[in-house]
Amino acid sequence: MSYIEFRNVVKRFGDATVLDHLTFSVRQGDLVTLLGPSGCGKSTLLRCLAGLETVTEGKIFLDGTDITDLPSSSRNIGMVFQQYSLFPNMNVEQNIGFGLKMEKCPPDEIRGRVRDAVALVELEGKEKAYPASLSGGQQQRVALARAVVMRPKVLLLDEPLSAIDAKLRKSLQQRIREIHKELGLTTIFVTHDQDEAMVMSDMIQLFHAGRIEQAGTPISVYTAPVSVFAAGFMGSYNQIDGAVFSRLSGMQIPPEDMVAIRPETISLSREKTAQQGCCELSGTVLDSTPRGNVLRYRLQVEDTEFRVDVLFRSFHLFQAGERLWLTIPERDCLRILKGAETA
Amino acid sequence: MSYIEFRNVVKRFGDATVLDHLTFSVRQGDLVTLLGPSGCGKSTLLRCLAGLETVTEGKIFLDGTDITDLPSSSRNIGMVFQQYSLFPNMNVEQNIGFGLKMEKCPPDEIRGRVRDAVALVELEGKEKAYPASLSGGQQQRVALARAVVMRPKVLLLDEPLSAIDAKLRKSLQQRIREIHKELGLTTIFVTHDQDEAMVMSDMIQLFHAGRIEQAGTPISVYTAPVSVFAAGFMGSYNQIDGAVFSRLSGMQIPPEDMVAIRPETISLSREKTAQQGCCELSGTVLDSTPRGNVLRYRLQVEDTEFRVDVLFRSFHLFQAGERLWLTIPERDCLRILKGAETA
Amino acid sequence: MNRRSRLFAGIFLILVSCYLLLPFLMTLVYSLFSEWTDILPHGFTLRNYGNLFSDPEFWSSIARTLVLCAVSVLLTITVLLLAMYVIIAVNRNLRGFMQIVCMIPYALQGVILSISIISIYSGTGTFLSNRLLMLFGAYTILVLPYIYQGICNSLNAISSETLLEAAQVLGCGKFRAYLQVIIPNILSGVFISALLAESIVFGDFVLANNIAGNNYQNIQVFLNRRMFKSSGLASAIVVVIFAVVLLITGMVLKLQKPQTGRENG
Amino acid sequence: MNRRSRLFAGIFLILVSCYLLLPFLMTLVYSLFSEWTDILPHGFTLRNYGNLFSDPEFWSSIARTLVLCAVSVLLTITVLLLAMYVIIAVNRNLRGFMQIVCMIPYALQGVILSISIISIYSGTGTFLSNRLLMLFGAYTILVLPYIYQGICNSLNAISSETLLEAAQVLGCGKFRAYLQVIIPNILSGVFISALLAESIVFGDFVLANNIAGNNYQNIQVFLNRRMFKSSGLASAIVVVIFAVVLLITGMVLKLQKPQTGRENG
Repeated sequence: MSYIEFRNVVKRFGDATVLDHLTFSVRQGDLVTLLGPSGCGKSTLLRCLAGLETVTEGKIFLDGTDITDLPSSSRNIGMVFQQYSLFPNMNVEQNIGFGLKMEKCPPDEIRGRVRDAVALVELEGKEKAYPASLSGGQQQRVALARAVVMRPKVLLLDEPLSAIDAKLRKSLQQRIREIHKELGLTTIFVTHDQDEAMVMSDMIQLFHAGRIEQAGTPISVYTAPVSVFAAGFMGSYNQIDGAVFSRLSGMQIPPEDMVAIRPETISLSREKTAQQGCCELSGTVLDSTPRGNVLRYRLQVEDTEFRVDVLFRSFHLFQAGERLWLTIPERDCLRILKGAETA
Repeated sequence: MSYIEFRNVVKRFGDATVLDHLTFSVRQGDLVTLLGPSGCGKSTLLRCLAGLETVTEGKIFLDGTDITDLPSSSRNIGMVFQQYSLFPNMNVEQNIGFGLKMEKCPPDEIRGRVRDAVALVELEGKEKAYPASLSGGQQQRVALARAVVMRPKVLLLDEPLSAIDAKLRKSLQQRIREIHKELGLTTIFVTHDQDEAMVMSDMIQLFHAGRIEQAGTPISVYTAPVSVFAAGFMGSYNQIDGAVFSRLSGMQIPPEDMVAIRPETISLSREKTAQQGCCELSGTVLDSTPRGNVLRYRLQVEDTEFRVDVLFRSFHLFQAGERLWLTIPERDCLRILKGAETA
Repeated sequence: MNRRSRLFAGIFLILVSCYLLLPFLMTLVYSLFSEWTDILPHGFTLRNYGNLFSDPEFWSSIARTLVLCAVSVLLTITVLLLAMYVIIAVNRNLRGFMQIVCMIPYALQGVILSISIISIYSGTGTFLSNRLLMLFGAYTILVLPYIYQGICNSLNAISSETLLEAAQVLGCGKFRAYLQVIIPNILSGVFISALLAESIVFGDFVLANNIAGNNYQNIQVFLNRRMFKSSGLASAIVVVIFAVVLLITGMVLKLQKPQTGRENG
Repeated sequence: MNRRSRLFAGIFLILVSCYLLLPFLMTLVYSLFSEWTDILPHGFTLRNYGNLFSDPEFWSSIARTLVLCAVSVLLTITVLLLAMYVIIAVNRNLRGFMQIVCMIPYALQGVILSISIISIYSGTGTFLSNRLLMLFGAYTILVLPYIYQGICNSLNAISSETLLEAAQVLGCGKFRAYLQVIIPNILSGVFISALLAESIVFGDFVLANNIAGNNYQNIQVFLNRRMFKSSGLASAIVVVIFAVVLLITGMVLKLQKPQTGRENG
């Protein structure tokens, strides 16, 4: 049974339709990512769920209750904003305890739960510090603690890491994931960064222009995109016209299809391997660039350029100009309808 | 012969020493990246070279001339700033032509060179647009054109891409690299993002606390870090105490050393492979996370946790709890002095 | 509940605006009717406006006020733009000092300023003892903090220091860069603060009366003299002044709008 | 060249500050010396200050001014904080309307405001025709735009709308969140604008003279009456007022400093 449910939700700002008859649901305990380019409506959806925007049409259910018209303060939802939004006049402890005080918790219980929350985000020793004296990453951890200390029915994270440095971002992604597992909180995470979505999520909802383009586990969305948009957004797929690929590989692809091949599914070798279920193409190395722990080669195969990713190991180093064989498993040559971008 | 040379440069702001007796040089035509965490002095170095800050001690040479005391406007240097810094009251054409007008170029020549620069950054059709109507990426391309149109002796890029979205950033990295190759301009690029430095550079100068920690090609800095700081900053090296690693692997490592192993050099398999020159450890899969086109496994080997990266291919998928063999080539077990962080 | 609080909001704001606008509306009524003894006024007339517009003294006092506005505001803008160049391009540490200097006129208002100025310069017998010159000088001081604030805000909004650096790297000298790059970009902001300053000068009575008095009668001095003769005529003058200043203020608001939009975008 | 332009900068700023400070310095000298016929003044005396401080009317006029300041500024702050709640929490579209309303007092300065108020309320014979009440009302209008600007800037500086949303999600009602989260965070900013407004009220002569006159003599009215009797005494009053207002302004500047620092950090 679904824990959170959007039924046919429409949101318009003036003439602009930001959410277009959206229906989707979230299971209890999942960490779901809303992924999409900026302006696709993913943050608006989150704000509708939090009660910070009213929906134009449709219904929102949480744990079996219709919350469409409930005020924000009665929804029992935790939220972390992009800009931290800590209360500047309160120290870490007071910020985290604010919601409990609103609930009229007894002071002893507040003290205990705040202590646990501080420990959860590893900020022991900073209890008396004010937000202005904390780094961005620390502030965001306080905001996280302030949200989870309320034991909300659902935790909403609205691009919480986009203002934070690359190195620190990775460790906070890890921490959020661990906290999610530890507390079992149903969590909705909004981001425009596909790598982040891959690392964090149980389920990805890929947004495009106010609608959901594709939904599924990170691996299924990544390995089986349903449209040209999804293939372009989720990875750096080689997208090749069906007719061209038929000519290069000898496989039979209808010309109205595109073929999408992930760069890391292609193997490179100096000799032909003649593997079962694979097609082999001959190409010339144009150049290589190190990307993290992967080397990306660009190869010219007749009139078409291929990108191939291999692990950064010494026996994988090829020179520009070398003639190599590209081995592509046939099951990794995905077929996508050309017109699918407008879906 | 070196084209740009810093000799014993010191820069102090009040009591704080930001550049600490720095000596280094750049060859003509190279794209050199100054890489380091924020506050390490890399931007200050760039600003000293541009003449926007005066150095406290030392000399700076460009193309054989001492430019230490030259004003900014006479150094013949192109610069792109993090915040675009286009002139808001001028359109794209006027922005790009501004420097040429200052040089009193004839109008015909200005028109031609501006047209070429617009084409170089692929902004045809936007010549009459004003900065406020352009996206961040487009503004930064205008800033780039405005700098290269002057045919400067050296092009300085001060974190030009850090305010730009992840997707767009990658394509601009590519474009800057191509323009550098096309024009052969000596270029100095400042960034705090190690992946960006790997993609862009001919040479990396790794900064740490006002000094250069390590210099070399991206591949040499990445594969052979000289210190714990460099290993931590350049990749997600597994860093293991020498004594512990000796016990696990049977190799003889002095206990005052650390062993650093890149996660992508380790191979995983269900059967023991008994490869030459490798050590093999047995471990249990804890979990896996997709990171871009790589799957990162965490494995428990006795009391030590290892991170292992493998390409995202279907035959590489292992389950949590599986018992696997880790094969590590001995030449990829780097030894680093423990005390080296303070170097 | 949302609807109730919106209703409350509307009523509250209407009350506040009534409180602010009532004096003016009543003055308007006074100026247009000859009698108001009952609950409703009667005897609609434009006589007061006829008298006013046919009075040559009215027109000359308006002209004098406009000259005062223009000269003092332009002078202040020129001096401050030069001073800000010094601060941005030569020595940023002077900004604090400049801010203190430009706040002083807040403390030097009305009576104090006029007394001080008269007591120093009137006895000197030099060209400085010219009352008109004194008045221009006094207004220059009066508008200083408003224009300073406007210029400062505009400079911050365009991150002027980076622009100046960008221009320098492109081979442009500092002062030239200030003239050709910075000033064109802050002109609209400076214009807005100038308009605000004009409305301050337009509304001044104390300085004009104490320093120049009959020698150079501005519109407020003219008003003050007329108000004892005919309350209807005085009301008409108030309506005219109010309309002019409201026009200026309206222009300020209209000009500010796109600026705010750009910040958001 | 750098050294020369720094020298030029220094000289330029010194000239500007002389221009601004000279009137005050001369007044100080006037108040401290009995004669100034030669180039240098002579006959140092504190008699003017002695006379001033022993005059009970001086002290009561100071007290009246302080009461006027406090009441009008507090009233305005209260009304505006309520109005801003309506704008932030209930209907953001009203902000433009509010801004226009709060700019109106720029157009309603001095003579106009006093004439309008007197002409409406003085004849009504109700409690509104009380001159003192009118004066408080007039000052409330006078300080409105300054305090509005201060509150607005403070609200923007803390991104109040997000804070309000954060508090709501944590189970806090809107109005309660405004009182407990927003207001404590803007208090220092509001305090600064209040001080500025105080210095405006302190410097006013026209309203106090036209509306209340002898009934409720504030410090500026007191000064204006004394200046015709003894120029030395008048100078002493100017120095005292100036010192008080400078003190207020100094406090404003001191309070503003840490705020700026936080923005950069």
